[in-house]
Amino acid sequence: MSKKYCEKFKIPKHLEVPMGAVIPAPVKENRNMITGNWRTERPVIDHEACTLCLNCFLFCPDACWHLDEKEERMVWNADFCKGCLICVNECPADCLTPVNELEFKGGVVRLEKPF
Amino acid sequence: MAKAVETQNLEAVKSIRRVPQEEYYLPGHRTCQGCGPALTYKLVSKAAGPDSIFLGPTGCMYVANTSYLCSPWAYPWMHTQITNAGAVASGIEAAYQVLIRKGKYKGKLPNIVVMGGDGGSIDIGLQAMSGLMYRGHDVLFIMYDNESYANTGIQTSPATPYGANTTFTPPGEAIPEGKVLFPKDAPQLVIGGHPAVHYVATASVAYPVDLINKVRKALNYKGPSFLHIHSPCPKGWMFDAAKTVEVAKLAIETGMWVNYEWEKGEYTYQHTPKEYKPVKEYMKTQQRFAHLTDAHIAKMQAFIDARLKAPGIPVALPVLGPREE
Amino acid sequence: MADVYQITIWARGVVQDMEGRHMSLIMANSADKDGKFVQAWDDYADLPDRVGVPLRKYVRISDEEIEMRYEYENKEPNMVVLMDDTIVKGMNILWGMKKGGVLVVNSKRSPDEILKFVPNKELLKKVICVDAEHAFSMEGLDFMGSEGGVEAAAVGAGISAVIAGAAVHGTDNLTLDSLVAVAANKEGAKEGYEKAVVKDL
Amino acid sequence: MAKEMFLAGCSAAAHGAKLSRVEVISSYPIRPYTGIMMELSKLVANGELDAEFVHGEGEHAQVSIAYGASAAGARAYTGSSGVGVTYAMECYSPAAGGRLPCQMAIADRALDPPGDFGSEHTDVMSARDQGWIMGWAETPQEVLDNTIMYFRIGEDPGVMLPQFCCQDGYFVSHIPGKVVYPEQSQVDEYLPPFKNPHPLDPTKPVSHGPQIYPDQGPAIDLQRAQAFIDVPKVIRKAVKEYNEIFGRDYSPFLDEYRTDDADFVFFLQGGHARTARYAVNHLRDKGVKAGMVKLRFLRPFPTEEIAETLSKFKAVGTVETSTSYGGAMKGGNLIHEVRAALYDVPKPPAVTSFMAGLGGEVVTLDEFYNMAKVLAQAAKTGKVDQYVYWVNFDKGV
Repeated sequence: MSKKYCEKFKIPKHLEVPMGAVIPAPVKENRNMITGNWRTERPVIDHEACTLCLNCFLFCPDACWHLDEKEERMVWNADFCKGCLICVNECPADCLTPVNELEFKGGVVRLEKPF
Repeated sequence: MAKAVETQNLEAVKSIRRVPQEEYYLPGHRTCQGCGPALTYKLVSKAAGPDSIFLGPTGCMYVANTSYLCSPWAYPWMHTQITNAGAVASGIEAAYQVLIRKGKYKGKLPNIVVMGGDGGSIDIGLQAMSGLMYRGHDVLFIMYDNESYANTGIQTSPATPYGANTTFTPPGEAIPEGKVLFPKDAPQLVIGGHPAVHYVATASVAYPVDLINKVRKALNYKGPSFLHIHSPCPKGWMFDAAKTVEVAKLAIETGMWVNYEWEKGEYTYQHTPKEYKPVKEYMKTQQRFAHLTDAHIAKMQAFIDARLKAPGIPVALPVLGPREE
Repeated sequence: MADVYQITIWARGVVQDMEGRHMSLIMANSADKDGKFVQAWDDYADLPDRVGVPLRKYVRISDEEIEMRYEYENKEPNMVVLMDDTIVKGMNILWGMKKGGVLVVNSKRSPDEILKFVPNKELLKKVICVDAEHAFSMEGLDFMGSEGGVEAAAVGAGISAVIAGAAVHGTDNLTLDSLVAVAANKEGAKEGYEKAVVKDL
Repeated sequence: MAKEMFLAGCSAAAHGAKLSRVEVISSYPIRPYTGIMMELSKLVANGELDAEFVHGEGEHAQVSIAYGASAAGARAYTGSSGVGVTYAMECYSPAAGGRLPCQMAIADRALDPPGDFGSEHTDVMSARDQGWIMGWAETPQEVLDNTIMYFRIGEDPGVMLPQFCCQDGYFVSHIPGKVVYPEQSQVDEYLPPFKNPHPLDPTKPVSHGPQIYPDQGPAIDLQRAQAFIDVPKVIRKAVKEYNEIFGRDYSPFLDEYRTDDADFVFFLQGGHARTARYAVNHLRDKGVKAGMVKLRFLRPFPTEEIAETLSKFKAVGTVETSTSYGGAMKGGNLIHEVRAALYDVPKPPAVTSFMAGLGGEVVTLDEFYNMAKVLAQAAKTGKVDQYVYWVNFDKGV
């Protein structure tokens, strides 16, 4: 008697899902979810005025501010900063200024789809 | 049966400078600009460190974080139903107890942390959470409180404050204040009936060092502990994304939120202002309260005044319930 | 199958969700008033929306019954509308567009300034910029129309009417008269039409 | 040498779990499965079984605890009956979709209302589409054997699926029978320790259960469908090896009884098969060519085997023991699947169904004789008058 239901399914590469939808954890950043394109304004830092109080580092929900211990300055992550501007609001030294994203040539993300 | 399972000991952080630089809740998630719960997640992850397993019951912190087959967590993480985080965590903890005992897992017991929203903690998830607390599993249950079912489009939850405009409690002619009920007291639900619990605390994203230390203290306790973390939601509470921390701070300054610890029956309070500002100052920062009249705000003030007499300790509602009026 | 004119609207999550949806609704309504067959919907996969996330809303307009339905997205947009100009950097906004498309942008900037950020501008025959004077704010927002709920606010009461008015320059499928008739912000629709900066390529 | 014991189905399941060295057990009381957990709790209390015994706060929690433990890499065991099975419904799909094998021992019970503690398969049958392996045992011996076999099948690296290991409440669960008790060393040889290929382990972090894009939905469904197409091969091997090591003679899917030259057969699953065997014997004594085919797995459903086996007969009567209100045949579920499997057979038998064994009602020998009359008539004419007979209520039965 012939088997009339499909015996071996072929799933196209772009739709492949690991067994049980278990995926490896990211190591440094989740490159599959770039969020830099959420930004309408970016925080621009005045390193002279920065006191390294670390408020921006502490309060950023997207972990986009880090202290470069060697250079002794704060480093900003343009790929993922969503532009919430909590850092600007919480900066006691007033060293952060929001500037419209189109003022900058760089920081282009240009995704095919929003995710 | 004797349990010779080794647990971890996490050091307290003394200042901002000592907050770990390492991130375990990594950039690249679909949470809102200025998301309070995301900030909570980041700080809790820093506190717990890499030797941890996190569980995410359905809610914003599941859907926004794992959208489309990717995830921002550097440690093992598992989705649970919104209903059963406490139970799945119990299963994982029990599994580690037996696997370590049998020598199948070499290492200390991982920190097992549930990151539940208000719905997944004290509404539909309450039964499983209570079951976990009662049975005494070595799990930290965190309720990141954004005061609504935010993922589904801001619907009322038992943590939603009186007077809030949500998509299930819209203000209208017949019900002018929007939400008419006062919220459940989450820490009291845990403290009030779970003898295995020795540590319950509230924390706020406005005070990250305090938050980190409370997480570490909770994890160092053997057995279950509960943290209730105030996590403002720009979308749901309708305030500008840059003001998440500002709003959280104002909540403490007006008495809308109280940071306290309950350790083996003793209460201690943190960040209490010398003088409380009127709740109106807090409420006017958020569009969800924009429709309220002075009479409604007075009702909220009365509720807060009564609660501040003994924060953390249950008090009778100073205002009539909706069925009594 | 008949020609279907596809419009894809890009908006910022939460702060522009309602305006974006209103834009799709008034565009579809006005074309319907002109006797066309129409569809308008939110991209379901973009929801639940988060503050700031790029969101898509869609319109389809045709002279005949539109038989494609339930697809999540417009695969070949003829017109793309950006309710916030910075989206031009974040997305391949002309994704799927065939040659001869139209770009409508809510911006203080000129079409030339916007085009600097469009690497595949050869697909475009026209760029329209209009300054709808929009400030991102939580004030006056209403979530009730999201997730298939009922629109509580008057449809097209805000900047959507202004941008839609400007978009009339880009296609015969929209007429100013009908747009003014269906949008709550009637003056806005006229204003948008008048102050639009149009550049033919 | 293997010893013999006199065990009810509940204790047999518990000892099957003990022999399988389960590591996390989650319990919640409901009759009639409760005895399984009573026995297991004693084994844990006595130190005979090294496992974590977790008292769930309900069936929903029980299944959650079990699949959570499985995600961490432990062999997990739980169980339930009746409305408990349906209360946990939400948790079946995450366990199966997450490919987290764990075992749920079921002693069937009718659903409410009214409050009825008798056996009926509807409780777990209503979860048959959740992606769990599912089958019934006829005797305490088969309960014990199935418990061990199911772990082996579900934990196969190509399968990785949870299992419902079912027995009829009271009939099997509460009536003791002789059980040949396997040696622990033999079970250890047959059933290696559980290895989750992607455990929740901080030394190699993974994320379980992320959101997917709608396009990827069918791919996940296909994966599970594929797993169920692959399971039969694993079952055949697991049953064959079990028979060899423990000296049993289970067929993988269909247990046939006196079917040689049979005109018609009773087709059923679970405990009533015992009575059916006696009925067949007595019918044969009277010259009636009756037989019985017992189904051992409802999921995966053995379509080819059914087509091949049942097409040998002139008539088949499914004895339902479950309900499918408003279904295609307006009676039970088994007939749907049997008729679907027989659709392409050149000369299919006449198939009808008997609504018997509902709400804990006993299916008596007399009832089997009445069913036999209907089937004998169908075998003679080659067609059935009705698709469903409500036994004791319908004409002729």
